[in-house]
Amino acid sequence: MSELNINSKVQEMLERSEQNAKNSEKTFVRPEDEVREVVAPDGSIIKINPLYDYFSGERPKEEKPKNAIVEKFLNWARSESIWVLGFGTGCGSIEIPPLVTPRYDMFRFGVQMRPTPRQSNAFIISGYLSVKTLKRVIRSYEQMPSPKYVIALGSCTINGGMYYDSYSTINRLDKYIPVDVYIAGCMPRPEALLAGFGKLKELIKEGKAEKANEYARNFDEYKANQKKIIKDWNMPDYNW
Amino acid sequence: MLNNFFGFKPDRSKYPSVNEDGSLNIDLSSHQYTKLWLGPNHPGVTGNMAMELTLNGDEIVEGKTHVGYLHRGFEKLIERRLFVQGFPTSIRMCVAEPDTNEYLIAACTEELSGYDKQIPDMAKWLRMLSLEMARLQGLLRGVPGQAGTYSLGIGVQWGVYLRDLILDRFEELTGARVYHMYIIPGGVRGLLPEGFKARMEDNLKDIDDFIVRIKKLMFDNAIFKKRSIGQGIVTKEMVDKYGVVGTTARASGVKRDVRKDNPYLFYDQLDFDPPTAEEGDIYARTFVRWQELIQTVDLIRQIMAKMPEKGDIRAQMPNVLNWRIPKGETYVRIESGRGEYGMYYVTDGSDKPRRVNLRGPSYTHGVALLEDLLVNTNIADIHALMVSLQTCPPEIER
Amino acid sequence: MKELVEKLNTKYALQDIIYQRDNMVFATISKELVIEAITYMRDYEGFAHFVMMSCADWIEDNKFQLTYILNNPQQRCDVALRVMIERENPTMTSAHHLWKQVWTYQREIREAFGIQFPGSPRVEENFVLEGWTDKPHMLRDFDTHEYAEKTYFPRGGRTTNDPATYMREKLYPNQPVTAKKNKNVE
Amino acid sequence: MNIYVKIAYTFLGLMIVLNWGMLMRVTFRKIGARMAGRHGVPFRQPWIDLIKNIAVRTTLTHGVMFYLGPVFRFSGAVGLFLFMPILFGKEAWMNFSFEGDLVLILYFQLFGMLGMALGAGEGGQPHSAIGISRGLAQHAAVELPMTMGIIALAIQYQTLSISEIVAAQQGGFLHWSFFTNPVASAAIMLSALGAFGYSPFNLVKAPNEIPIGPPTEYHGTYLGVLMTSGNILGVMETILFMNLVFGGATNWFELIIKSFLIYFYAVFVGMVFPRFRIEQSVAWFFKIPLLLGFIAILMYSF
Repeated sequence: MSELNINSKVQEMLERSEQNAKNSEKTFVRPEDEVREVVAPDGSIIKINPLYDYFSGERPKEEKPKNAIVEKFLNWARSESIWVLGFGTGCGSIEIPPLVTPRYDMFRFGVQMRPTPRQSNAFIISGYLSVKTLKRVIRSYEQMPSPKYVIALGSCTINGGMYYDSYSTINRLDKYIPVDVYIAGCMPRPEALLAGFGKLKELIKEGKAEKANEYARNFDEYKANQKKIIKDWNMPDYNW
Repeated sequence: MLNNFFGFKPDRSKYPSVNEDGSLNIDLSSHQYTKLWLGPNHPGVTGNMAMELTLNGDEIVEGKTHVGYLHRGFEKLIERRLFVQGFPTSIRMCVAEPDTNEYLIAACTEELSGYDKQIPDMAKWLRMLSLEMARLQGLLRGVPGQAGTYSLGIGVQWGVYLRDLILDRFEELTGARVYHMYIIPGGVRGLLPEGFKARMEDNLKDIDDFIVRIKKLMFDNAIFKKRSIGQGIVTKEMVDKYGVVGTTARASGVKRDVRKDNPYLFYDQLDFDPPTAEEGDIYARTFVRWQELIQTVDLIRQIMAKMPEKGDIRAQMPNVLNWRIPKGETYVRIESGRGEYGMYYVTDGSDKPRRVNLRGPSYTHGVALLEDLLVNTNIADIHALMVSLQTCPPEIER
Repeated sequence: MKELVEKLNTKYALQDIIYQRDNMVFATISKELVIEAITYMRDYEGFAHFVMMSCADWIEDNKFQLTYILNNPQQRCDVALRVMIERENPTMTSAHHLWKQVWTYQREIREAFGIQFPGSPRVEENFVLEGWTDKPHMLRDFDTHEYAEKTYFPRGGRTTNDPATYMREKLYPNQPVTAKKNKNVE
Repeated sequence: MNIYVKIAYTFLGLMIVLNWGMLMRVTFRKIGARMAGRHGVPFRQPWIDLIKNIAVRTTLTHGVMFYLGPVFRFSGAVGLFLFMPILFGKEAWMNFSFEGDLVLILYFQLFGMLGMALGAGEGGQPHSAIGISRGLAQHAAVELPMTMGIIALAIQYQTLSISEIVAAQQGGFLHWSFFTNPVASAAIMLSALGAFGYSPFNLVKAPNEIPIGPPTEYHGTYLGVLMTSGNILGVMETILFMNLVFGGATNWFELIIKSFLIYFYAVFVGMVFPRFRIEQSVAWFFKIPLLLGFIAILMYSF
């Protein structure tokens, strides 16, 4: 005698209630993300679910360094070659042009700008983050390959700064993504940014800049915080 | 004829076909159109802004702008701050030229409280100096930035270096590099430091040299001309239809400059003539801005020559912490580097404003005008178009 | 300027005319007549430049104030027309057909104050916010501070002082209070 | 020469070419920086970047072609190296050049681009697809005048072997094709601008239009391989033009000077000119360079 002997009627009802529960979940799916049928070039009809077919739904994994001595050398290389994602998220991005021009020339220190998250390993959050931008920041951050570092610029990323009471901007950045270096000020001078890069280099050389692993470790906590404020969560939980 | 042959432009009046309600009939599953999102993480989009493009090949058939990535709710925040607390908040509304915001909110509060007649002359001259310096630093980034959009980065490097020098002068004058908070209700915060004029003159000489060099680099450059002439045309008729202001309107042959039309401060005592052009394309806009750069350098020299040596810099004002302004409303406009920049200010008799609304030039340039100019443009020209319209997202969404 | 206001007054019955500056006048007009008035001003009086459109919330009177500011580039004067509309189910006639940029303003006001503009293009789309579920954010009874404290994670150790009392306590602790005390101190 | 010694020399040559390519690139970055008034990156930067890219921990793939794209590009670069005589008159550095290697070299120039097209297509980034279609269109436009110039040289010297073309140019600089056949040389050198991919023909990676084109999705080791092959390709292109037009090189010192100057020519033009749009770029190659190529062929046909 089998333990789970559910007759077909009950099974049907269970399925229906499951279906109902699924439907009643409030989902924010944009029209272009809905499941749809597409005619392939060869004439066959294929079904596409963009949220699951275009992205990997896999959770991030911790990637521990393997060999201590090799890692020390690699960390030196990482610290001397910091590729910054060119995403000006706030008004701090006005101080990025001075950094790449003669006065403050950050190329001297091996800091370069890259236009795509796939190739960059440092993310400058330049100032306040509105919720709408935070969503894009999370996506860009998750697309960056590990090891990755976050530099938070300005008082507004620390405790909200001038916008502590704004309905649109977040107060603390480290609740949503892990932060390696904070640079205080409104707005911080380019020299402060250069000092921040110096600090980040020290951290990398000491092997302390492992915040990508921290993100993977506390993934559920970060996700809960992110989902609390992003009301229309219409993307996969982790997108590569 | 030959030019038209190589610069092949499809006739968008024939396709895509238009539905009955006026929308375009675009079927994405027909493999004819591509949906492409440009921004917010895109080096070719000015600031933090997104564009939803429908492409046919690499020509745009429909473009929609999405703003709000920089929304901080300034207008709401100022409503719950005292008048004087609104100053540090308001100047952060647009980072490219913060001084215009300072002046606007100062002028609005002074006008509504009736102190606008008591501002000392010295303060007015200093305000003008600060505003013109702000315009200069904006243009130093903007004029070579137009060539930068076509990957001619060398001018940007020179320009941003000179902008840093102007920011040094700002630092001397106000103590801050980007957000100055120099213009306060009733006057300004300080006099010129000793030797300021000589150091400024040194920098202006460097900028004169830069102006000559940038002309050779950009305006005599065959490929720059090829890329910019005939692109993104704003016609004379479009100026009023879309609310186009500033250098963009002047490049279309509409001579409109708030400094000449409704002189504020002592602009009526200065000798200048806003440059204009007729063509209205990207080249004309950049050329007008380059002339504006020459004119701004000259205006700073004029201001420094005509300015008195000493004088009061602040009017006798009430205690700002208990400052109440009677019920009223006003709209004050000035000419920023990008065009008419105005503020609508409503007070209700309490110690906080009722409503503050900023009208930046980007609000019309960056949404309605840009969306219409995008149609039939190549994706290679989007960045150039945005920079030539001087789109500054933070002042659209505030 | 004066003649123009007279002409408009006889035509559209303006109220509360205030000459804010020599070349700037504020006046109230009824809700039904405003679109007609700005069309007339655009076509016949040379007010070709639409400066801006704004909204203020007079919660005490249960009214919204919509302001249309028009500019005459030739005469160099401005006319601002105020319209008072009810706060319950606010609806306003759309003016998007007059100038090309008006729909942007209307879209923003629809989002910020909840005023409906039937017929205006893309008016239902969000302008600056995304996934907003609370009441329209520019209303006076929406408390942004409370919302921020509730939603985001404020870092401890932040204190906010009322500048007037704080300054008095720090700088002049022994001096008696002479200035009139603020009513709206939080 | 023993085949094993030959293979050892080939590996050594590849290493030299790779390192020279990196050094040359970083030198030009520094020259560009000095024009702007900056110091620019340190000289060790490309090597550190390479190590860092290999040290990236996360690697993800979009499919088989995503792996093969960089591999194709690398084999294109190495193939270009294998069949190119590097130093004239030194058997050890002639590599595997043979009669008719000119045709093979022309093919290998396109090989890397095709590999990138497949890999970028698999990546699924729209910017990659746009970039690679621009790249292929421009490459077709570059190939045409360049091939015409090269055919004119082949007719002139009656050979399809690069070493023989170099041999014919020995004996003083007036024997270089640049002076003996200026029209064909002009066609080749003008289209060389497109082959190097500097501004005004840097449409493929166009940083502020389609960031950054085909390699948008490539990261970590993939990007390291792409960078390596890019550096090899850069040097090999200069060596090709040096062999065809400027009389080849008989020792390493001469090679370094000549390749540096040829590369400098492309960078110099790139510093002072903005970028073309794709149709303008194609039109440019189809005007003067193509005309010169035609004239060059006609001159030697009759």
